[in-house]
Order: sequence, then C-alpha cells, then structure tokens
Amino acid sequence: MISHYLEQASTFARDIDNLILLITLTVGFWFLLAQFLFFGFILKFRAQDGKKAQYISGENKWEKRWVSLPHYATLFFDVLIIIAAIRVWQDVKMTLPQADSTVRVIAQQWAWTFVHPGPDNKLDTADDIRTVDELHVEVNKTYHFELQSRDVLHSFSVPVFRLKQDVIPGRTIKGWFKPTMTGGFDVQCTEICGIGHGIMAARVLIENAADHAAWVKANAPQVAAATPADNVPTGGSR
Amino acid sequence: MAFPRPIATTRSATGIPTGRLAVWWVIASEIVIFGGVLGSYIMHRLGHPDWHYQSAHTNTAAGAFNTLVLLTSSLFAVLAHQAAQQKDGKKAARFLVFTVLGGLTFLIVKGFEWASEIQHGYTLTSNTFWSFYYTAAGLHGFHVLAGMVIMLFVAADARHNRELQRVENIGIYWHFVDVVWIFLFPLLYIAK
Amino acid sequence: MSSATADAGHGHHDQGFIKKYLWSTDHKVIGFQYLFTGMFMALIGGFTVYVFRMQLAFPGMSVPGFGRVTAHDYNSLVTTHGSVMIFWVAMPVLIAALGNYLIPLMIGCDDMVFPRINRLSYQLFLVSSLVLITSFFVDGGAFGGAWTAYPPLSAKAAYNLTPHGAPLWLVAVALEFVAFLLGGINFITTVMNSRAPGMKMFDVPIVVWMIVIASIVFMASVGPLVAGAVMLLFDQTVGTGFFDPSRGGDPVLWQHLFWFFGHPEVYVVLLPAMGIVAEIITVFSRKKLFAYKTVLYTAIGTGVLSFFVWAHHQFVAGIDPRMANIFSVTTLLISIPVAEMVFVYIATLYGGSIRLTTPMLWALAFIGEFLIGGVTGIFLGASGSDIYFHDTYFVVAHFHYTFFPIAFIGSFAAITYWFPKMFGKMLNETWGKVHFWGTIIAFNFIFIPLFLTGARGDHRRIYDYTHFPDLMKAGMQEMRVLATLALVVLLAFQVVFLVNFFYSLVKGKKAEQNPWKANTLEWVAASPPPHGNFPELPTVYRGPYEYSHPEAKDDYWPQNQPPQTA
Amino acid sequence: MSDPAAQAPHGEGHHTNYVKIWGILVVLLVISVLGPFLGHPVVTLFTAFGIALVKAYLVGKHFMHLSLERKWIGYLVFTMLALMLVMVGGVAPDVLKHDGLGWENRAAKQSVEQGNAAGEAAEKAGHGAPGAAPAGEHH
Repeated sequence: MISHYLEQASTFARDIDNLILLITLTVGFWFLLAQFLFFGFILKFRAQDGKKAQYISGENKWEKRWVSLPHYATLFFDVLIIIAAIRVWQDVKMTLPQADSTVRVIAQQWAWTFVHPGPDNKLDTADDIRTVDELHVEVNKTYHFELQSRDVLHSFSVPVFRLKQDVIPGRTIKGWFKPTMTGGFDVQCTEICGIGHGIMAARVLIENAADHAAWVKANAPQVAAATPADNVPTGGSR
Repeated sequence: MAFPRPIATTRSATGIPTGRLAVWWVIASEIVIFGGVLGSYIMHRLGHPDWHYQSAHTNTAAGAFNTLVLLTSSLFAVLAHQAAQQKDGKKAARFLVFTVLGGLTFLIVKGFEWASEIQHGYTLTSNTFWSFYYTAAGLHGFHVLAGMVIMLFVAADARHNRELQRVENIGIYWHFVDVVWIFLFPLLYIAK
Repeated sequence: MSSATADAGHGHHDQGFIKKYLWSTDHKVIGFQYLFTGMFMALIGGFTVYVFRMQLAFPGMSVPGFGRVTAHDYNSLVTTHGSVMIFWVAMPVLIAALGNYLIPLMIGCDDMVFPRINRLSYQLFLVSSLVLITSFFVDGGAFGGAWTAYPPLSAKAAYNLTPHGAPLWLVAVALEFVAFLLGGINFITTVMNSRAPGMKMFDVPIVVWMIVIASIVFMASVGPLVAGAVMLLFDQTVGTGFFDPSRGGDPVLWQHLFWFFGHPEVYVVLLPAMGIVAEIITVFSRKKLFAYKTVLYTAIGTGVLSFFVWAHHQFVAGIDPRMANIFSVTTLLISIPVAEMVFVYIATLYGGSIRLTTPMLWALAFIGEFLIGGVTGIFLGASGSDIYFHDTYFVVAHFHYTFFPIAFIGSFAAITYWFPKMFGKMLNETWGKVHFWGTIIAFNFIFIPLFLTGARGDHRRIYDYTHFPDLMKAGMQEMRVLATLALVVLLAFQVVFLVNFFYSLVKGKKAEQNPWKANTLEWVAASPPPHGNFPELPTVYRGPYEYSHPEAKDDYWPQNQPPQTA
Repeated sequence: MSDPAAQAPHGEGHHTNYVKIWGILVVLLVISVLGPFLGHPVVTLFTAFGIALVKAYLVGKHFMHLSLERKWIGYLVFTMLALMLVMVGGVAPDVLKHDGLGWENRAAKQSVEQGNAAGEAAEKAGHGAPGAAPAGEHH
C-alpha cells in the first residue's frame, strides 16, 4: 500500500508495509461494518408519525451481545495486531544483526554530519570521511548507525527505509539498516529542533559496490590530513 | 459580609461534609504533584551515586528539628480540631495560632539553613541534586506558607465560633503537608 | 439573563453589569465566561492554522492578513495552534463551560458547592489566556517548540530563540492547569454530594458522569507535569539543569512527565464529548440509552487504562525499545472499551424514532468521524507501524479526526442542543444545517488528503517542503493545496455559525421550557434558568433516559415527574 | 441551614490520645536520625524510609482520621500513590538506568564520574572547602 507511493529501500521496509496492510484490512473491516450499521440505522429508523420508538434497556442477556461481541472481536484482532507489530518491532529495533560497516550520524541545529569509517572500515581513525547532509552507503550491506546530537532533540528519519529514531543529546543510540536498492533519497529531521527544523534535510545516496568504493577512494582524507573542511571534532559532543 | 451559601453546599449524598470531601480531593491532586517531583528525584538519585557527596552537606540537625516542629504543629492542629468538635471556637483558634507559629518556626529555620548553604556555594544551579533539594523543599515550603495563611483566616472565624468545620478541613491539609515532609526528610537529609 | 422568579437560598439583588457578568459566582454565568473565552481563543487557533496552512500550500507567499511567514513565525504559529486548541478551547468549552453550566442543573441543585472557588478558577483561566496572548507580543515572539515543549529546545533561549515567549507559554499552561484543578475539584465534589434527593448513582446523566470521570483523570495525571513545569521553568529562567544532559539532567524525563499527562488528556476531552453525544442521540431518537451501565464502565475502563499507555508517543523517541512492547499492548487494549462505547451508541439508534435536527446531526457526525480517528489510531499504537508513521501527517490527520470531533463537533452539538436553555431563544435550524454540512464536508477535505501525504512520508512541523525532493513528487503539493483550500472553506463556514449564534441570541424565536421534550432536570428549569435555577429544587424518581417507556403516557418521562402521574 | 460539621461520621465519643501519638512520632523521629550512625546501609534504609512509612501511617490514621473516614477515601489516596508507582515504573528504565538495549546515556555516566572525582577530591581537601563541592560548575 505504502510501496505504491514510496520505494521500499531497506530489508525491513516490506515488513513494515505488510504490517500496515494487515492493520488496514482488519480495522478496515470493522470500520466499514460499524459505518454500515450506523448509516443503516439512521436511514431505517427515521421518525414516522404515530410510530413510537422501541423501549430497549440493553441490560438483558441477549441485548448484551451487542457489547460482548465487539468486545471479544476487538480483543481478538488486537492480539493479532499486537503479535504482528511486536515481531516487526523486534526485528527493526531490538536486534542488531552483524554489521558490515558502521556510520555515525551527528545531528545539530540544523544540519547532519555523517561520519563514514573510510577505507579501513573503522570509525575514529584518521581516514574517516565526514560529510554534511549527505550519507553514502553501499547497497546490500548491513549498516549500524550511531546517533548523537550536539544540542537539542532531532530525529533521524529515512522514509524509504521506513526507519525513524530520535537523537538525544548526551546519548548514543544504535540501530541498523540494510539498503536494498540504489538511488538518492530524503533524510529528514522529524523532531522539532528550532527555527531551521523545516530545512534540516539531507540525502542518503545508496551506491553499488563499485561506485561506493570509488567514492570512498576519492574522498578518504590522506592519513594525517588537516582538520576536515567542516571543522568538526571527532565524536560529536564528547 | 457573609457569603450566601448555596443549598448545594449543604447537601451530603456521600455522608462526608462537602468541605472535607473537597480537601481529600485536593490532597489527591497534591499527591501526584509531589509524586512527580519526588519520583523524578528518586530516579535521578538512584542513577547518580555521586550525589551522596552533595547530600553530605545538608544539615540533618536542622532537618530533624524541622520535622519535630511540623509534627508538633500537627499535634496542635488536631487538638484544634478536637476543640472545634467540642464547639469551643476560642480554644480551637488558639491551637490554630500555635500551629501557624509552628509553620513560622519551620520557615525561619529553613531560611537560616538555606542562607548558610547558599553561602557555602550550594545554590539552586550548582548541581542537579541541589536543584532538586531546593525545588522539592521550596514547593513544600510554599504549601506550608499557603496553609498558614488559610489557617489564620480559619482561626479568625473560629474565634467567633463561625465555620468550625473548617478547623478540621485545614487540619487535614496541614497533616498532609506534614506527611510530605516526613518523606522529604529522609530523602533529602538522611540518605547520605 | 435573570428573570428573577423564586429564589432558593440566595439573597437576590439587582446587580450591576460587573457584579453580574464578570464577578459573578453563579455557575451559569461562569459557564458562559468559559464558553465565550473559549470561543474567542478558538478564533486565535483558527487564525494561526489559516496562516500556516497558507504557507504550506503556497510557500513564501504573503498571506493575506498576516504577511510573509518566516520559519520562526511558522513554529510559533504551529505551537500556538496546538496549545490553544487543546488547553484553551477543548478544555474550557467541553469541561469547564459545559460542566459549570450543566452539572448543577442536571443534578438538580442551585449552584456549585464552592461558588467562589469556581469564580477564582475562571479568573485564573482568564489570566492564563492573557499571559498566552501576551507572549505573542514580547521580544523574540511566541514560543515555537511545539505544544509538547520538549527540552532542551524549550529549556534554553539559545536553542529556541524565544527568551520570553517560552517561559510565558509555560506559565500560561501551568496557570491553566491550576484553574482546571480548582474547577475539577468543584465538579467532583458537587456531583458526589449535591445530587437532588432520589438521584442515585445510576440516575445521573451520562454527560455529568463523563465530566466527573474526566476531571478525576485530569487531576490524577496532571500532577507530574505541574512538577515538570516548575522544573522546566527553573531550567529556563534560573539556569538549573533538570533536563539538560550536559549537567546531569535528562530530557527524556520531561517527555515522560508530559505524556503521562498528555495521553490521559486526550480522554479528558473525549469523555465529555461522548457524554454530550449520549444526551443528544437519546433525545432525538426517543430511545433509552442502550446499556447505561456498560457506557459507564467503559468510560471508567478507558480512564483507568489511559494511565498505562503514555509511552506510545515515545516509541521512537529514544526510550528503551523493550518498553515499547509493553506500551504497545496496553495501547491496543484501550481500543476495546472505546469500541464498545461506540457500538453502544450505534445500538441506541436501533429501533428509534430519529429526527435529524441540527444537534442530532452534529452528534451523529461525531460518531461517524470519531470512528475514523479511532481506527487510524491503531496504526500508531502498534509499535511496528509507528516507526514509519510517527511524526508524519498521518499522525496529524489521525489526531485531528479525534480532536476535531471532540472539540468542535462535540461543542457544536452541545451549543446547538442547549442553546434554548442557555439563552432562552431557538437557533435558526436552516442556517444551523448549512453550517453543519459546510463544516463537515470541508473538514473531511482537509484531513483525508493529509492522511495520504502522511502515508507518503510528509513529516510534521515543516515550514517549507521544497527542501525535500521526495516530498515534492507529483501530486503531493496538490494535496496540500487541497487541504488548505478546504480549511479556508471550513473557516468561512464558521462565520455562518457566529452570525446565527449572535443573531438568534437577540432576535431568535423564544424557546419553551422544554423544546426537545427531554427528560433531564435542566429542562425543568425555566429557559433561561434564573439565579438559583429551580423554583423548587426537584426530586428525582427515575433514570435520565426513560424515552418511549411503555408505562409513560408521553414518549418521554422527566426524571422529576412523580410516578403516579404517569 | 444545617451545620455540615454535625454530619461528620466521627468525633463524638471518640477520644484518641493525640499527645501519645505525638510522643510515638517523636521517638520514631529520633530513631530515624540515629539510624545512619549504626553505619549499615540496610539498617539506614529501614530506619529512614521504613520509619517514614510508619510515621505517615500514624499521622494519616490518627491525625487525619483516615481510620474513621469512609473507606474509599483511603483507597483514593492509595490509588494516587499507586499511579505514581506506575509512572516511576514506566520512566525508570529510561531515566534511572544509564544504558539499555541499543542506547547509552554517555552524559549521565560522565556526570557520575565527574561527581565522584570532585567529591573524592573535596574529601581529601577536607570538608567544607569553599567551592569544592558543586561539581556541576566546573565543566
């Protein structure tokens, strides 16, 4: 349903979309049923001259089924949705599969700094590649990300990955994603962070192995290079 | 000028007089307000074992003396209630004034205590422990002050044997403020 | 408004305007004060949304009546819209205005139990409104950190750039809480103690029950946030570090304190609206309320459960992911009592004799529209799908499908239904229906497009989408424009309401004592009721919903009618 | 107009010895102050918070007359306390703890370390050294 509008660019995007579809179908059925009864009753029981309304207290056993039936039905479908939702949640937020690489995402008012591990595939070394508002990743590789903030709350959101995680100053929050298609997509800040919140945009550029290697090669600082151009000390607010 | 009391106020479907019922609801709402501060404090305190270096500088003697003062003022408040039940408004008013004096002593001691702490450099902003210390005790002190003011009005009425049921109501509130202090005392002073 | 008839227990004098309307202790006057203040604040809330929706539809344009919208303005407008509509419109109109007006009348007594505390409550509320309005004009402008006011953004002027606006906003909200605490204690005590003789627990009209349950839920949930507000105010003004991570504080604590109140708050405003609907659908379908006790228990169940769900607002906010599982379960479980309540209302229509008057249309629209808000909530309560939907326009559309029915559809239902009692005049039905259809159709045209943009990834509180290529794909901006145009139409239709309201107030047809042939006690009093309400305080003989009872000679059976006359 | 006080369910014929209760409270206070001198943390926990509970119980029962009040008033007070437990229970995993599944509160850990370091330094320098204690000011 969502995929009709927006690419599924990560492994768990499909799971989340399917969960949304499941919820749509289950609650959609009950929604339509309720609206059908609702409008049906309004049409059927319009006031007519000389016809008195029925006197129904809703307290006897048979009438109580009006309440108990939706009660158990809602409970049943709730359980169904809960199980499906928690399975997805477990996968996206509670497990960290073995990573091929780790990127550090540093948010600040109102820009994103992405620290890529560089040729040695290790963070906090001299060959780290720092970029502003541009995240470069390789397709079909599992990435861990470390979120840090320099000032206020931000939120790291990549709609095509169906991924969202708030960034909290003072904390490091870890998560993962695995891109499944190449291309350039929006990264958004989705937690209000001040005046520039509306322009705090970035792009995630998913490249195939060759392009990504070329990009790393072209951008890796020569070892012991000067301070990066954006003049940001390593490790965010540490 | 006597305010004309609506008939609504004199009804009592629950069997609890309206004023006292309302005081209980006030207390219910106060429990969650203090609960918010103290809950936040307790969570931070348990998460920050280093705070015991800070709390070591609180004045346990002053805190203990203030506990004694509040307990005693509570005794006066309940004796005032007893007097009010015996329709002895004058005696009730006298006990209420003693209660207020207890509150006043409490605030004065608090004032000296805080002044000394601030002199030593422990201010509202010096550390989050002290922020909690002043905020929690300050919120409590504000309630003490409010209780004292209301109590003076109640005492003025009680002296003329008017609105004697209010003696009990303000008393219940005062005991509640006392109970809050009973928990604040170990939380801020004894837990070193 | 006081044709002085008999007067129970009150010394009644001819009072001056100030004494009568501004310094009054009469619950009806205080109800009107809340109502008109709420209506005035709704105009502010409406104006702000007009300005920022125009900016979204036509970025960079000079909005007629405001001018160019800067990013700073935009944040302030969004924040003001949210805070005003919830704290200064929904709360005062649904709980304070209707609670004050209806409770003493519906339970058959002459006033609130503490009339002077009641007056104080309104005065504090008025001060809070004035403080909020003041904050628009101070140096740096109004607070722009969203109605949730998450620190550190809200805590430091260096971050939010509103050195005066932020503390003023906080003070206004805190004062508003105190006002409603005082009001709530009054409501609860009045209903518990001052019911008319013979009125047992299950003879109390549902709307009164709902207001009382809402007041209790409010009182029990707001405490931690009051404490949090004090702490945040110190962070802003004195420089403490309660929520500042660099000084040993924790910003996540505020989120918890806020939502521990914030989620129950939804039910605080929902329940009174549900109560209003219960009163209206029974009258206009001439039916007894289906399963009175079930409605009551579901309301209490909703109130209790609402304390266990708050962290679903924080699934992706950095809370421990394990906690999300617990809150996901509790959140979905709350759908059970709410679904039951809706089904009970639908069942009440069965076998009725339905007349589609204006108040009935509003009440039915509430059920129909609220259903949409309810089912879309499931997407957000389920942790897995909330990862995607969190802070998108899907959320915005979802909670507007709950809050708009609550705050506006519910209020319009109440105002059109009780207008004859409040002012002694009838509203014009034709213009009432014009207003109804205009509002409802426009409302759906605002938020169905927003569901779609939200599903496509539009996130909230963005002032200009042109920075996001994925959000400027074909069809997206058209949706935003459609929503904005529908909003302008909706606002325009409110003029119809205001004109109808004030015209009928002066020139409307005179209302009878009981124009809708309803059972509850307020219709026993004259229209409008004098100071002291009833010529003689009523005694109650039966429940409030005995419509079309086989033993009654009419199709209604007022609560105060002694049995032998039946 | 009837006097609301007359409707009170309690009062007449009931005589609690309030002074005696006060005496017990004072004794309890003394114990809670002396507790920490025993030097055992578990004992202190009981003498401080256990006794606070007993004191609150005594004040509630005898001074606020909860024992004579309608039962549900007690339940009401208890419910509010329980709600606070719910709140703390929901918040503690994020605020009390400094790390969890996939996250770490670096700032809080650092603050604890600094606080400990500053506290130890102050203790070495002797108590009450001016400016020694407020750790927060120095970073």
